Amino acid sequence: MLGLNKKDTSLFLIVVGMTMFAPFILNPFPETSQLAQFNAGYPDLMQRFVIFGIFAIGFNLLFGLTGYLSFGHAAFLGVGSYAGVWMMKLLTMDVIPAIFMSMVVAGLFSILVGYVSLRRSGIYFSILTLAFAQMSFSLAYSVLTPITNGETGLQLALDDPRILGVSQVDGSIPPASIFGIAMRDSWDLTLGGWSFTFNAGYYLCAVIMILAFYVSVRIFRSPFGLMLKAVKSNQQRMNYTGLNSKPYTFAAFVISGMYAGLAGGLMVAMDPLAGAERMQWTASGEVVLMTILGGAGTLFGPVLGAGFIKYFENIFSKINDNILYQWFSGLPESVADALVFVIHPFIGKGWHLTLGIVFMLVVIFLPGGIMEGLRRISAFVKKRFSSSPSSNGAVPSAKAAE
Amino acid sequence: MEILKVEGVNKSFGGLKALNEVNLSIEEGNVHAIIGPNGAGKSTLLNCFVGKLTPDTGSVTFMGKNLIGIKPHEINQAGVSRVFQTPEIFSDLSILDNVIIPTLASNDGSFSFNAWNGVQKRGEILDKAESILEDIGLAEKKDVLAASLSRGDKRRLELAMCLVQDPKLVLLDEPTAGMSRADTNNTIDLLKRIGERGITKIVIEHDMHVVFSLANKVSVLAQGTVIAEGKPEDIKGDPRVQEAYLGGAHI
Amino acid sequence: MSDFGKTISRRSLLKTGAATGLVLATPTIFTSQSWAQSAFLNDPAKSGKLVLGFNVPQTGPYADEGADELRAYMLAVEHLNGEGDGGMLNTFSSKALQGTGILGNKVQYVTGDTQTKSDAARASAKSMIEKDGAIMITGGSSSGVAVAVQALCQEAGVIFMAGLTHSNDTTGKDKRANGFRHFFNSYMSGAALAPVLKNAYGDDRKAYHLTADYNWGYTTEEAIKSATEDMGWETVETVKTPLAATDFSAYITPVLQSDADVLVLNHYGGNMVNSLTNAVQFGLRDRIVNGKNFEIVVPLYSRLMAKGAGANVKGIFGSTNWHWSLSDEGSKAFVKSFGTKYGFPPSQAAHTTYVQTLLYADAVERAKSFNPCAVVEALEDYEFDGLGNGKTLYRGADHQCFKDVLVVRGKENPSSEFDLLEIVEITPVGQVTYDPNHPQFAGGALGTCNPGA
Amino acid sequence: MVGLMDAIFLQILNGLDKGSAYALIALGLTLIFGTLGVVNFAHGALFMLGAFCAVTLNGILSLSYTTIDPSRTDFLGKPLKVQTPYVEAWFGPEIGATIIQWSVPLSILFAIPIMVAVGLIMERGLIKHFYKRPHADQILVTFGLAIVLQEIIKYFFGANPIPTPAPPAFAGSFDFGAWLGFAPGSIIYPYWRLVYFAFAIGIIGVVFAFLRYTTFGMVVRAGMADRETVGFLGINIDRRFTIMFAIAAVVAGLAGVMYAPINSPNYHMGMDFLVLSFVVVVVGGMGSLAGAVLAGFLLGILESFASMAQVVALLPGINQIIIYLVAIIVLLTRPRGLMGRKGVMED
Repeated sequence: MLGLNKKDTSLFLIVVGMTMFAPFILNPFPETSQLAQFNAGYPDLMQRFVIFGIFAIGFNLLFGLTGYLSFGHAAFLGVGSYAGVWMMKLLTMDVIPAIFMSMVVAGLFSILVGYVSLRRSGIYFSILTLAFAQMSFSLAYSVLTPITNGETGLQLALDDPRILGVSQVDGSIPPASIFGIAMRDSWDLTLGGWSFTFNAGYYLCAVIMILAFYVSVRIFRSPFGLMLKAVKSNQQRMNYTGLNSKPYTFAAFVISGMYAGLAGGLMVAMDPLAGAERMQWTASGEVVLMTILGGAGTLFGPVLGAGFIKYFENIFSKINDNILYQWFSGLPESVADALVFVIHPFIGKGWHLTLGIVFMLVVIFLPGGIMEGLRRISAFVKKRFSSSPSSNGAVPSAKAAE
Repeated sequence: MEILKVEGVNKSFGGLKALNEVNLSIEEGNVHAIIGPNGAGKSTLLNCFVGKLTPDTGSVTFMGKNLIGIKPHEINQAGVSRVFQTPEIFSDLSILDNVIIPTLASNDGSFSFNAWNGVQKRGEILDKAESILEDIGLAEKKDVLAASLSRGDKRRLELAMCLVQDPKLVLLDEPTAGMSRADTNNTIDLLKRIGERGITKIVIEHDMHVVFSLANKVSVLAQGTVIAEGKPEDIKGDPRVQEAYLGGAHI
Repeated sequence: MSDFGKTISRRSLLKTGAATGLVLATPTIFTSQSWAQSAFLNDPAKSGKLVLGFNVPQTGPYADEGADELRAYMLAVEHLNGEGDGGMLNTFSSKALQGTGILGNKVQYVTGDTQTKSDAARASAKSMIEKDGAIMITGGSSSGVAVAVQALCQEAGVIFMAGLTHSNDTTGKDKRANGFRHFFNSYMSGAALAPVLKNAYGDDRKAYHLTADYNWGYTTEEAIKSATEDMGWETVETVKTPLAATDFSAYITPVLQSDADVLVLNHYGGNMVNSLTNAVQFGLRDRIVNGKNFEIVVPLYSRLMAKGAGANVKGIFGSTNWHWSLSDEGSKAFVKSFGTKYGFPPSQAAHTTYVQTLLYADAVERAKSFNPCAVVEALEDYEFDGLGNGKTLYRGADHQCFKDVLVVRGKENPSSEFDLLEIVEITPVGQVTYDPNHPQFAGGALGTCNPGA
Repeated sequence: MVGLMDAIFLQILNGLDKGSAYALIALGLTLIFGTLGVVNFAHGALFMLGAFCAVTLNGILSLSYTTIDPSRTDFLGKPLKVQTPYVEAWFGPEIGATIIQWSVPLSILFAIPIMVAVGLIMERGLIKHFYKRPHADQILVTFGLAIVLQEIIKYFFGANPIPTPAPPAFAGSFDFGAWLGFAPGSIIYPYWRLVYFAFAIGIIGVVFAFLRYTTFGMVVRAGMADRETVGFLGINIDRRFTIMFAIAAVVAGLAGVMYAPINSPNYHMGMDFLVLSFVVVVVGGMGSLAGAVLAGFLLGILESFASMAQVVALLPGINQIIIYLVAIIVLLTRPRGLMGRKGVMED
């Protein structure tokens, strides 16, 4: 279907299903239950899941396929964001020009950075990309303040021109929208104790992520994608096989930069503010972590990794002692106190600690990331429940890695 | 007809002269062996053919085309393929992918942005790749990771990767190094079969058994200079060669 | 409520236009959030719960300040719900709050981590609004974050009660109708400090500014520069220092070579600690230039940060919003309940966030509605007393509080680890008041309040 | 009023000082990378742990007992609790106070065993399992470790900087101006910073001498060049590498101890230095010890020059980006950094 083989088609359908039904999947607990704290089905976080999913998919096209570890990809996301906000300030609150411009500007910037950085490989490449991103961040934070609004971040104002739209409606900035549907419009569905929110902005992001995912599958399976894998596998052999690895990596770099720009454009379409911190090295590091955590080089792993980290950041950081006491309200006070005492360092302000521990555990025990974990589980289940003994376990299959 | 011409090639590393006024002429269709003791400059010479090294002076021309200063991938596109001393393959890709890549390279050129349609849509490429795997007897393992092959199989795979490109000239750097006698014989057979395709080959070898089973011309390299050249049986008896191998070389 | 009827119906119409098509096509169990009968977002009467969002830095360099803010918030919630000793409720000039929650609703809260990053702060605030149904967001420990979250609350339609934010922009060019600031600002620091500096150091001084290279630094430099120049000082040089700088030696040594006799450190947080420590290390305070003792000034002091600089703060002037050693009844009551609960005195960040929470609750009580537009009206041009800074006005024109400002100096002989600053002067409010159109606050507009529905 | 030469002289001093910290951290990073082939993102955390060794010893020495002084009151109006450090009670107030004031130099002795232990536990417990893993995995796991370490420190010490002053004997500044015959006071430099520079030079010298003149060091250097060959000789190179890891940890830790008085330690100081140190290592050339030291001082000095008002006036923002700009220029003109070897970390 759609030019994909059977296995990819089913993966694609799973992804479509997951994104379309995300409001249900992410809100498994009734509103009133204590576990509702773990629900993630609210618009902002759902949008973040798919936007960072796009960012990670794009990063994976570079890192997962070619093995070139860019430590400065957040710069493209940041530059894309600025371009998007400027479009909304100058042109219109319709998000299409903003998103389009984000991709274009990020693409152009990645042509510049890629052209220079790809002259080196290995850690030298990583440091070059890091250097570009840190320079972008530092300058955006300080001397470029007229363009970027520095520390605060570039935001909309009531007196923006918006030549194809309106500057303000009744003293308010008009909402970002697409064909008149505001990104922040939501519809609620209440079923018993459950409440599900369907947000216009989320569905726009979700559709774009599905497209982005589809494009990435096509690239993975194309001759171009095969060449990128060859870059990672053995660049020397590649050159002696009559292939010029430079334009391949360069093209992958620019495509992946445009994915980052797309993610940046969507971020400002959902929430029209572009802060300089999204270009800092920690932000670049975050997408590296997402990709590796999910499973670099796999089709869907990076999306899972992105979801995992964003879930931690947004859900764990909001758990406080008060909530813990509510959970343990059924227990004797001394037991509850003891439990809260033990858990306290890992929640709320301790979410970084928990995240650090999880990173270490995943890397130590699951070298292939979350996808490896899933594969092991499914292998275990198959082994456990299949009637015929496994026959092909010993032969490492190339397809297994995807 | 002369396919590769080497004239007055010199190459030094620091103070060490690795190649000294090397002249060589390879006839089309020949299997030309370059032999010589360790450190004679055989691999250095080969590296000068494929663009890995640039000679200090001298010229290398392939079918009338200058090869000096040309990038490795361009040399390959011109029709020169190389098999390395330790197999250079795409270890973490499947065997089939390992052959598809060179097939695509000779079909689509050194760069082509086919990022949309899957490899599966390219029937002619797949057929060609699979048929070469048939030839070398790796067809059943085509979905296996290349890294899991035995050393001998890896070398055969690498050879297949070169042959599938229908090169005009193949450079073989010690194709049987480190192989058992049986594997060596298999490889010789394979190379002989390929010989039937009429591809010109340059073989660097230590193993005289291999040289004499395959080559129809031999050049002897010692201390960076060609000291003898001729038919295998002539070379066998040449005193200079004996001297280079047994006495003169700095062992 | 009727005052806002017009705006609301107008909004509803706009929304309806966009949403009708979809709503008609969906089953009746769907209710549109944007045009339900509820006239404003997250109405506690609808959801049955009253949630406030406390959005403070819990990770990153300002985590300790964030932690102190959180303590103050929890204390405020206790007092609003009638627990504890009532704190400033007893001294507050408005008696609308009775310790029975707000409008009879028990106050609940959620907490989040701003990470001192605009993006993270907005994400956290959004989750409070979207997921937890927060009706008001408050907190923050930097101006960038405050401005970003304020803009978000304006767009979303909830009230934002800013925490520690000192940049002029928060109630200047980036002001918003839904946002309110109790904390003082750069201009006020300058206006309060200048006369004290003139008394202490004379009116013939040459000042050298080191300024953190971001928005807050710029406004503070401008404010201090213009205030000191007005009284006769000369500004020799202003140098921007990178936010990421940890070692300021390269910026301090040129001071040695200028003929400046005063160094103004427009730095906050870790930057302030390091630049001040470095300046003292380089012996600036032992120098005599132009026949005068070399002096250092830190426009914005914070006790938590002063602690990081240790003995280096001794004798150095600065300004602060509030200090626990104030002896008015409100401050005493707050220090007592905070100190009793936590064992140490509150910081100025804790004070401003506590007061903001009370002010919000009080405004709701007086307006008898949670509707943000009603709250805005209740807060605008509201005058109150008893919350620690004397008589205070929440000016309607820019949503900035006008109150006394403290000029403090690092104490020579502290009696405890909290006793680092001494109050030199309580600058009366009249001296720090400015026109809403003052050039340092020019540009931007409040716009109209947004009830989010 | 004073000449440009003085300004340049001062900035060179500043640069050397800043460069000392870069060089020490980069030296340890390179040792670990060169010997173990591991990219250690937790190295900044080791520097931070060193600084907190100084903080901790200061805290231990300041452990106090409480007496109540009814004549004074605390902030709640209750009788003031007066804290008196035990050391002051035991040794008398003056000697006791002096001991506390000298806590930073004393911390050197305190930090060495701790950093050795941390290094050994880290290498044996975690890093050794990552020798054969891709660099990306090493980065991820050490990054996770760095986060965990700094969060633990934050949990116990808070997020605010903690003042850790140098002994009063080192307060004040040395007057280079008077010494060199210029106007007194024109060029002054704090004693402690001079001590830091001398200390860094000393440590670097010791490490180099150790590698050059001991058998142990020679084996390690040989191992850095070609691990397999050394392994063939029947030498247990792994154990030596473990020891090298501990040494690198000690170098980073001592750099942190001595840095504490210069800037009050806080829990994220390691991360602040980490990225810069990586840039330093790469500019120096991966795997080259001398390169790391050279690049550390070079970048320190360039950074100081770039902060001069005259330079910033010419190129706004240059002080923010100088290190990265230099890194780009160096890497484009010298593909393997200033002194890098071929083939290291290029795949």
